[in-house]
Amino acid sequence: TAAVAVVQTSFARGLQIGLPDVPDDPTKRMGAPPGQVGTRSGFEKLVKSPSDISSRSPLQDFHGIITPSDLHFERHHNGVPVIDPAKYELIIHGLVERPTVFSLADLKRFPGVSRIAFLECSGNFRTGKETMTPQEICGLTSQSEWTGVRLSTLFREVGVKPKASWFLAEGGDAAVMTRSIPVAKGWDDAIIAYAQNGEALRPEQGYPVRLFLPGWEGNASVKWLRRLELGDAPWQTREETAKYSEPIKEGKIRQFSFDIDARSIITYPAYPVQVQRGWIEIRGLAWSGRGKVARVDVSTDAGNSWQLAQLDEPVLDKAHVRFRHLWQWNGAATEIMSRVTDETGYVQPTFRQLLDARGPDMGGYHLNPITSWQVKADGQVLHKPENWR
Amino acid sequence: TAAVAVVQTSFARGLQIGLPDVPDDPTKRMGAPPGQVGTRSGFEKLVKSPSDISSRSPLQDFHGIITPSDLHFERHHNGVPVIDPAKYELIIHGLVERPTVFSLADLKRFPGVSRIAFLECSGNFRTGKETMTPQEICGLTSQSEWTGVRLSTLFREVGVKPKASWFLAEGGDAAVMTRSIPVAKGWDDAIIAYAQNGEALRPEQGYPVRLFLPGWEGNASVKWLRRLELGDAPWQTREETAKYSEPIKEGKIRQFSFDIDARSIITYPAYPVQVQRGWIEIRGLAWSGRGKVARVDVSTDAGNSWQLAQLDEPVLDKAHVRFRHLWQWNGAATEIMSRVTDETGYVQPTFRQLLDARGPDMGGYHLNPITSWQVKADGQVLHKPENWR
Amino acid sequence: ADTLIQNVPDRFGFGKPASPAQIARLDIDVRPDGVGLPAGSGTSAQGAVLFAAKCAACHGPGGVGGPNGSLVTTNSTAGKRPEKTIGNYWPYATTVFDYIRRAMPFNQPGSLTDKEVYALTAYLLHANGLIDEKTELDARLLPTVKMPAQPRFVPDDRRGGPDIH
Amino acid sequence: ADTLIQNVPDRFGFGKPASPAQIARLDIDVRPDGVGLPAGSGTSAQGAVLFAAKCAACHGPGGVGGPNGSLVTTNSTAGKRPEKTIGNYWPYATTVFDYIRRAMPFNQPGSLTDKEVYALTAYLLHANGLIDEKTELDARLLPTVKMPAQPRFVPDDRRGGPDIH
Ligand code: HEC
Ligand code: HEC
Ligand SMILES: [Ca+2]
Ligand SMILES: [Ca+2]
Ligand SMILES: [Ca+2]
Ligand SMILES: [Ca+2]
Ligand SMILES: [Ca+2]
Ligand SMILES: [Ca+2]
Ligand SMILES: [Co+2]
Ligand SMILES: [Co+2]
Repeated sequence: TAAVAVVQTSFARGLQIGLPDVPDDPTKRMGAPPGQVGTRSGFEKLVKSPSDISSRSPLQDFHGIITPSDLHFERHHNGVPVIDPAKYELIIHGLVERPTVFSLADLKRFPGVSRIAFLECSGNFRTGKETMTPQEICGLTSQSEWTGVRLSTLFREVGVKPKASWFLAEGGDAAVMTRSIPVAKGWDDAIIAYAQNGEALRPEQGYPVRLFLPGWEGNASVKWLRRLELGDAPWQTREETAKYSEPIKEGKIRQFSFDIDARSIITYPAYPVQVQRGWIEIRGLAWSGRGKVARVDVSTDAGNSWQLAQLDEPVLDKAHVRFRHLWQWNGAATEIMSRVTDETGYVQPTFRQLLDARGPDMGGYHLNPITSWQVKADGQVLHKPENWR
Repeated sequence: TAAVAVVQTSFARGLQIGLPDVPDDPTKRMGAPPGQVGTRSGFEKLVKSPSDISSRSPLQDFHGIITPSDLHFERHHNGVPVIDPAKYELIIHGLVERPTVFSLADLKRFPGVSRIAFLECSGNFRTGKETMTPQEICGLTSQSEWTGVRLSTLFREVGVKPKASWFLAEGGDAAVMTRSIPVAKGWDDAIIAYAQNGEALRPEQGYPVRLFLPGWEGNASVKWLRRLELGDAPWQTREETAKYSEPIKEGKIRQFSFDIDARSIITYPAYPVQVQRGWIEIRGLAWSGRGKVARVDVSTDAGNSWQLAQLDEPVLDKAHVRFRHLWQWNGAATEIMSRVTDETGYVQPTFRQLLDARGPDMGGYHLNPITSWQVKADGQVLHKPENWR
Repeated sequence: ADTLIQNVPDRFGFGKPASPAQIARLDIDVRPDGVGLPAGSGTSAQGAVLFAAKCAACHGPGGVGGPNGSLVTTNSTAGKRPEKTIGNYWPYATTVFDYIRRAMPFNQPGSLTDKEVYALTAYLLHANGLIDEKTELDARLLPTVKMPAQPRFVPDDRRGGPDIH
Repeated sequence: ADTLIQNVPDRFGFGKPASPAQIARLDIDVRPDGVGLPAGSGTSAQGAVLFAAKCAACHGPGGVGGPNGSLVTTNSTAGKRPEKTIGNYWPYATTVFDYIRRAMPFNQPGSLTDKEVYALTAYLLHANGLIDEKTELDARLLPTVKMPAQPRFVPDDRRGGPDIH
């Protein structure tokens, strides 16, 4: 009968296909039935931009503050490993009372915690030409809800000794990534994370388990975590010496600059968008690794005057915040830019201010300058490149 | 040379494959390079459970408060339509000064707003046997960050007339779904949403545009929205009369019961989990359509005594909240359950209390009873079915 | 964080005026007072033929039984809850026309002419004992049909707080 | 929402004791004071052979140039910033051993013997002018190698507030 046909034919169950042929009038054709796993609409083409070593999130395409997990930026030092969660183990040893090995199931039994926080690579800055998108300029930042066990809970479980001041976090990837982290961060807010945006971590983000250090440079949140060793001094691994360190003034090289400095960027309008005269809602993201965003100011006259932007709730600690500023564009060429202030009083600097403070040898990490967009008289929006090297 | 080989061979770019063969030692094999779009690990099998008319979110598998978009519950009345976003139009007419048609691009130009809020089907309750999972009992609730334009902004744009008291929301799906909504909700917090969890709405959730009514029964948040008509009385559509109405006492049938009553459910431990003696973190979700969750209490002795559970931040208005309660299980058979209180003072009732209040003809919508799990002496956790019909 | 409610203009000027023709194409809803009902009419006898051909497979012969639910009230079997149907649960007759026109038949939605919808509505209202067999149902008569369930419908009067009823 | 910090036990008892053998299998790190360095030794001459076979394709003949970056300091071309290498940028010699052992060669990570890593480390330190050609590098000598960049390294001293330097 017809009724049976409705249920059993029409579409296959399970994975739903994104883009079947488009009916002239969708109200006159039965739609796809409920499925097991949804898919993005076939009309939406959201992609990260991969290089050999990283892949950048399409910030200009995002709304709100959550990054879809499959579009979270990637940075890894020898690819994404395949780790069987049933064989997964985390070992904690060194200056502890009870060296212990935890299975994934063990970790999930401990009291957990979830929080929404950003993760940014400290090498997240590019400039140099006008035809650059937010994704190209700073697509190495993303935000998720992270769930896991507090590292402090595991520290108590293994009995971290009082003289332990640093720990080594080691990944089980082909780079066997290592970073030395102050034990204080472990007692403070570090998470041994096993979930992201409600589900297991994605492979690119450390499946099945990663370290997550809220507000700190992404490299330190070691993925595919296999080992924590407690010690009394940093290990001086290659990542914290040859890499992720930055030349500053007087020939010095700064290392262990973990905090992500407060930053904001306008993601709309931005290259390659062309705008029309009239009302424009300027939108963007702002964040700080040192706490909450206190305010975001927007300038639509090349930095001569600034106006307070609105922030969507919730404004969370060490989290991307969505800012909005309504602007009536009169059609004259100008520059627009945003500037965040965090709750410690840190004000996002200009590139020139950074260069003045760090000197001509300034390194490529922890660059968080105010980013200007040139709005041309024809509505074209172009990046305003910084004058560097 | 070897260097060239690294970059060009090894793996294909683009969509990353979930489960290649598992190496004995992942540290000795180069991993997959950065890609355009990630995928869930092949080891994770998360699926909604589809029926002919809906598909339930696997609540027991979730962490935190965000529902992955492809696992958001589905409920539709004649399938998921395919709508070309370039041809999409929203028409607003009736008791307005300026009947207007908006393209998707038009809608995105207005000032926007994002908020994290749950969406629950008011028919979200099943009971009847012990072997039921949270997904089966109440998998028709999910949570996303929703982005769109405030309906109040569009109301101002079209000039809603003072005598307009209700509006009709109509979908462009094969059911041409319609609901009558009080205009006050439009002025209050209704959103014309075009994004979910940072990206465009998923097809199952109304792509490209849906109505989103925070805290209200899901059916009223009409998906694939094509038309809003302003009027001075409800339309009495089939969905708000024959469906989504509930028999209560004295032969009455209640309709327009939009608010989702406060509810909570323990999602761990829950059937089919088997627990071990010792420390167990009881976890679950709590929410209210009338505002914020004020507190969640957990009982581990079949409701004789209650203890305050902890709530993960952020605790948001009309949003799922993750609660946690640490319990030391001594191995004796018992029952565990959770009870939410919202900021209006509404306390989640037992099924018996609901039945007493609504009478023996009580309908199947807006059932939000305290859900008990039986913990057997062998650690088996079973649903405690309600005695109904 | 301190934010400031910005000066929002009265209008942004986005969107285009909707022409009467554009509105008419979509404006298919029918209100309880009959506003929205189209021209045309139909009888139960005409509807019976259509129902057997296009509806009975899903809703049962005569609108009783069938895999997708009864539409016609029958005497409930002792001890069993009566199935909700147009006759015992629908508060407004106009809803029958509106719903059939927008959504049925389920596998060919939007395929019926207005005349067919009037006829099917007449058939279902008569089968439920709500109109006479001979009634030529049209825009004038449909809103006048008295529905038994109408007096039972009440709006939700709960406003938060301890009330759970 | 008011929440209560619960009575958390000192220990939950989840996880298993890690045996010395389990730890040893993973405990490959090397500290600046040499803790973690294995037995064995190697010379620059041995390393040169290995380097040409396993490394030069990516890091250039003699560790200069190559698609994946120089490892050896050369006189910088006028006006060009000198490439960061072991000789001019690495603060600890132990890091060379640790990193090569865990991560190189990039396409066959974890494939080198400890002896080979000593030899390659000796080769790179010598090529950078940091040890003598004849040095038989081992766990005792490696931590004593003076690295030119070491005194330049300072920890971050910023603690929020207006300091942007
Ligand atoms: C292929 C199956 C099928 C056919 C053919 C079909 N229907 Fe339906 N009908 C359904 C389904 C399924 C529903 C429930 C839809 C929902 O709840 O969203 C339904 C619902 C209805 C309802 C609402 C019932 C209620 O109590 O809410 C009416 C009235 C109705 N159909 C009338 C008709 C008429 C008249 C025809 C023929 C012109 C018809 N149907 C043909 C499947 C069918
Ligand atoms: C197939 C290419 C390839 C081969 C072969 C290779 N390397 Fe590398 N090497 C790399 C890449 C790529 C990096 C950078 C990795 C990163 O940043 O994560 C690197 C980095 C290094 C570094 C760190 C450089 C710095 O300044 O941070 C050293 C030291 C090194 N390799 C030594 C070796 C040695 C010794 C061998 C041979 C045993 C070797 N490499 C073989 C590709 C290769
Ligand atoms: Ca690198
Ligand atoms: Ca740093
Ligand atoms: Ca239905
Ligand atoms: Ca209702
Ligand atoms: Ca109308
Ligand atoms: Ca060690
Ligand atoms: Co009442
Ligand atoms: Co200083």
